[in-house]
Amino acid sequence: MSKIHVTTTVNGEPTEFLCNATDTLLDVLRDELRLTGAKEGCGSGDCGACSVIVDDRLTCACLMLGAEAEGRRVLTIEGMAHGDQLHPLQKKFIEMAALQCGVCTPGVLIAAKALLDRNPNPTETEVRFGLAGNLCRCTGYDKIIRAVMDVAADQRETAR
Amino acid sequence: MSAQRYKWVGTRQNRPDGADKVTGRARFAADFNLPGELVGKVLRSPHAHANIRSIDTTAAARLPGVKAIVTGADFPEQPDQLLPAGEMQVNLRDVTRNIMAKEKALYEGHAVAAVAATTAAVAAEALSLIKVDYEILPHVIDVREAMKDNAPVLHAHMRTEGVKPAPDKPSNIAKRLEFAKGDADAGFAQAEVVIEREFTTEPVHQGYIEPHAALASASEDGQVQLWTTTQGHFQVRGFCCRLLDLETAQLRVTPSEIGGGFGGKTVVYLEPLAIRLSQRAGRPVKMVMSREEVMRASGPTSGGHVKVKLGARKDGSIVAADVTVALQAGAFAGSPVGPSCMCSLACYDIDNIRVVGFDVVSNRPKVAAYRAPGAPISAWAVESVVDMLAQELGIDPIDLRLKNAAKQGTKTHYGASFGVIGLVETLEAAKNSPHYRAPVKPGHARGVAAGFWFNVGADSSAAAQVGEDGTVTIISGNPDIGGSRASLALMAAEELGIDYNKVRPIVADTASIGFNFVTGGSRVTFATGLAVINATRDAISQLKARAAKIWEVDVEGVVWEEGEARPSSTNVGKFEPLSLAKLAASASRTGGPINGHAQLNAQGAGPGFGVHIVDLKVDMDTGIVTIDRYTAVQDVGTAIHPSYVEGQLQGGAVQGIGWALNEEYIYDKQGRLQNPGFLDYRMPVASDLPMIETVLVEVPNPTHPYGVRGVGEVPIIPPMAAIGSAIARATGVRMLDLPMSPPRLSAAIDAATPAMAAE
Amino acid sequence: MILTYSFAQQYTGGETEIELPGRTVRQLIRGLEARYPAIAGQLEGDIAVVIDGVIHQNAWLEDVGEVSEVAFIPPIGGGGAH
Amino acid sequence: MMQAEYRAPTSVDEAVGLMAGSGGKGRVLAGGTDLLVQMRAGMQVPGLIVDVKRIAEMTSIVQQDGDWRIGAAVSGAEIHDHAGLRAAWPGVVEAINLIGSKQVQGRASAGGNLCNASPAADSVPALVAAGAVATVQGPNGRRAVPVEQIPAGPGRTSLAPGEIVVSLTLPARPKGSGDAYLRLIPRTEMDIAVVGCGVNLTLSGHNCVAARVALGAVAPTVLLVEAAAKALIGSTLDPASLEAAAAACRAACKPIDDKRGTIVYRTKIAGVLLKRAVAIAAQRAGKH
Repeated sequence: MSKIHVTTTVNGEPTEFLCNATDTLLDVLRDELRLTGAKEGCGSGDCGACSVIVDDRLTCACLMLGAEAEGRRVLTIEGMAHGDQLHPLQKKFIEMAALQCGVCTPGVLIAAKALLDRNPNPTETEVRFGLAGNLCRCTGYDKIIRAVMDVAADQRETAR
Repeated sequence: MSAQRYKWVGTRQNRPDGADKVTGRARFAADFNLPGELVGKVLRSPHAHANIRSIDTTAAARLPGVKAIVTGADFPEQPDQLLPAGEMQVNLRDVTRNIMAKEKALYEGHAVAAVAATTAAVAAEALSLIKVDYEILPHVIDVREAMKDNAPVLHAHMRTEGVKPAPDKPSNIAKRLEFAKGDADAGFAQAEVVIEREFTTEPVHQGYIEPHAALASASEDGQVQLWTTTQGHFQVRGFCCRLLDLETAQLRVTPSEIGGGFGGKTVVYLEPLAIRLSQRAGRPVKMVMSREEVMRASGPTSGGHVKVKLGARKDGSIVAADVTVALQAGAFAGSPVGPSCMCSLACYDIDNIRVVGFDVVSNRPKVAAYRAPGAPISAWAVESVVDMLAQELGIDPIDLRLKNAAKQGTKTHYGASFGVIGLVETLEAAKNSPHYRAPVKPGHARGVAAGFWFNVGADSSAAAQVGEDGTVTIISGNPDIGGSRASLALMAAEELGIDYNKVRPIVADTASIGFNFVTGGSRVTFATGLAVINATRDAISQLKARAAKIWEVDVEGVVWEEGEARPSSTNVGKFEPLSLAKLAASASRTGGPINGHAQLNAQGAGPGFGVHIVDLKVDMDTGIVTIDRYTAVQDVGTAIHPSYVEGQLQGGAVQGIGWALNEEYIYDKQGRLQNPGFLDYRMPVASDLPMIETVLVEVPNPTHPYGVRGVGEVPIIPPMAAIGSAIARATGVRMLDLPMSPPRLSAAIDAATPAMAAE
Repeated sequence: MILTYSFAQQYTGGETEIELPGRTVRQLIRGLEARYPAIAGQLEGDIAVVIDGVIHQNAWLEDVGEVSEVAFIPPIGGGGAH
Repeated sequence: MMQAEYRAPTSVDEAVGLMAGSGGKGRVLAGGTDLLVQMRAGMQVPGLIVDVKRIAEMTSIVQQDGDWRIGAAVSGAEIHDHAGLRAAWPGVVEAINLIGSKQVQGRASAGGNLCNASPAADSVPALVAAGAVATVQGPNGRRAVPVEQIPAGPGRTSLAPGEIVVSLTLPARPKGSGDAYLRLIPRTEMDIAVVGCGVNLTLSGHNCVAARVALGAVAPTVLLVEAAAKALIGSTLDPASLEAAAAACRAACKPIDDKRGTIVYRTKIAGVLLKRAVAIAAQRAGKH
């Protein structure tokens, strides 16, 4: 069986790749496109370490086939900063020590961005449920939740 | 928080690896690739206990794309000899069998063969073509079942150590330990209240999000390179060299960024297999475990059975204690039963103590270290009974602990006496915390528990290399999991008197720095920190010598202050201070490069104590527990980077909350794990939790220049008993078995209140 | 010099607290071995030493004070906190 | 080793043709949140993957004559964002939105949840209680099937070879109606239901005049519990009627002991959830 040719957009860049029908988007990102920021923690959608945003919807790259990316827009952690400017969430995570080992961090940041893009004024409960699909074993989530709430508050302040 | 004593130590600086980790640039083990690499996969036993009669790999070997196959026969037999591994001692004879079964498969998931092939699909197909002839044997999973006389025996050669006369029959009990102080029986005779209960815990997994992964490249000349995710690349080197007959100088191990370990990455699984496959295939081999493999084949911590009997006077003084701890070691001997026994009663000054421990094998994956190995299991039981005493005697649970608290000079049941410790200060801080002073909300209940861990020191090496512009690279050899690079850089900046951002800490491979013991036991900030301080001081003494040369004065006439060499007094002469940058720039003319080194076996890691407070409510209809408020109080010695210290307390507490409420290994009748994934191995998610408040108590460790105590282990110890005690106070039901999951708690509530069950 | 209960049961006839002269841990161990030959070799591997409340690992040559409490306990490590 | 083929048809007819021609090796890919996990575990080895997310009818939400037709492949996140549907059928929308995390919601669909035929599927009890009807198309044309008739057992459906579920229709209902879905999970998220309970009822004044009750995870398929509905209909949802309905739920349970719960626990919880779900549905129906 010949491979499938897929034309898509990854982090704003027109991108083409070849994949097998059963290759997941995560396989393609990591092995074909060498974008290893999305991590495979479980391969079953239970940890969120491979979170990406596809056409403005948060998803796990392990729960989507590479072939399904045809004509879509994919955002990975590698596309979150603008040039040499970190996204406010990225900056805040460093400042507030919202990571320890850092392996869940790319997924958490993508999920947090997806959350704030839709809900700029979340309650703590909304942040907690918004990030419930992202397992973190190091931090107990406390500093992650605080960092996301803090960025939301900063952005509201700037918007005023 | 202590007043500002230092310029950098105690401040919250950005971590040096922060930008890489928030952008996806940081490379974890599975992110490494080499040209021409093959994919390695492991065939695992579907049986909990079986003799391996034969393994036929001929069909698999014929499959196009298969480049190498190894089985137990490819790894040399090893002596019955102990080596330290993170926390526990491991037996080489067992280690070689754990990485790859020889005569027997001892648990479901036990590796029996491994393949290297051109693609993952070919490797998977090759595994399906390997024929293993198993003779299925009766198996045993539960620790108490495994201790019975008629239990299936895992190891025919195993005789229980520590009993007299030495047994002549094989047993699953590898070892019996006993600790005693005073006379327990006499102590109970003085007691006015005696409470005795039996508790159990299930094995729980460390739950690191990054699965084990390794990339090996063996050359034809015998040299090997290995990239892996580990808490100790020097241990990996040591293990692999022993298991594969390599010389240490031939094997260079580079640690990747590590995606969590918690003790579980102090041993080897894939690494020796990847090297052997690479040697056989002549190409690099990359191996990555699936989550299912992580759950089935890598070490959880022990499940246990703990019997506790405490006797007290009516005034609350505990006069006698009797504790028996039986821990599952998994398929090979070596559970953390020693530390479990020693920690069980370490928070208390009790005159009459007996503690007995058993190390028991069963058909489960071999346990690995997990945060304060063994301590949470015995503490769950002891702290629960202490709370029952408090209830029985009508004494506040913190006051009861204060009355019996271990202090400097208290002699423990394992023989040692405590030096400077901060348990009393920690209990008092808990009592004065905003949380404990706040009233318990209606419908909620509060629980409290304490915990103790020794903390360790051990071998560390470090170097401080001064660059031509006066910036400094700090080289250490401990994988940084929780921000230790930041702590090391803070201490180096403090010593050097230069800006934190002028110090760059890196973690070097095994060929680039001297030996370092594992990142574990909460030792890095303490022991490797000491090595970094000494390496930095070595560099400073060289800097002072260069200044002395330049000034043509005795070196005693030079002091190092605020990042520059200064004359120690006006008697020395009037010289412009020489900054680090200036001295660095002229280094070549004054004697060559300036590099500091230090290596040591750090002794005197200060013991740590913690007290946790939890408020929760119980849905009486469903048994669901909701944590409403949580506070972790701990003596941390000195918090070098307070944010990461808080992070240790918060993360440890939440792992304990998971252990308390939902995490467990569930086996079917065939001894097969039923929940080998994050869906049904239920670790806490963000929405399960409140903020985790922290109170950092600082009773400096007198054996460290900045007073550091290890902080990472203690916080996983108190949560189970704190939550169990709050549940007892909320429902009137004292839970004895972990986890206190909704079905179990509901059943216990219904059993205690038959009227509700009938409803 | 202090031995754990089970150790003492096996090698010293139950004696857990023993007074011995010596200025390093190794000298103490030699003294103990002279008194209890069965203990030879048992205190060198799988064990930690607590000198006046401070835990030492592999502390064979560690100095011991004039009046010190030296306890031999099972080895301790740690799980790793991260 | 056979590599699977991937196709993304743009019409239902084309999709049905592909499925019918796949010799039983075809699998429909809607959200994929079950299929991909099963493929990874080796439980599914499809020869042909038919991605239905490029078919307009299967990816749209339409209101027609008071009925709501939800394309079988519409993701939970899109359903969540549909204010009209959320107002009309809050219980159904909540149930669909309980399937997995936010990440899973970005993909998972009600059609996939139904056809995966898990007894614990969150959306199914709510759909059954709602009286939802599935539009099924196969080589022999279209037919309408009540949702409760689609699952045939764990992992099995009553669909004929080549048939696919195109959409789910929620029928118009009178004023004074409300629905609710509750499930019990050990954590607050990311778990499979230990028990799920969907309730849909209509009130006239204080009286319950119509009711449907469905339970998940207590039998090989989602159960429509008519006895429980009967106990509610004609009552004022007074404690005795609620207890009778809860008892009917408990009596209907035929659960198993497994890693997620015990027989005793599931049976008990079925009654607890019934009462709680009725309270929410009644409030939504306008009960004060």
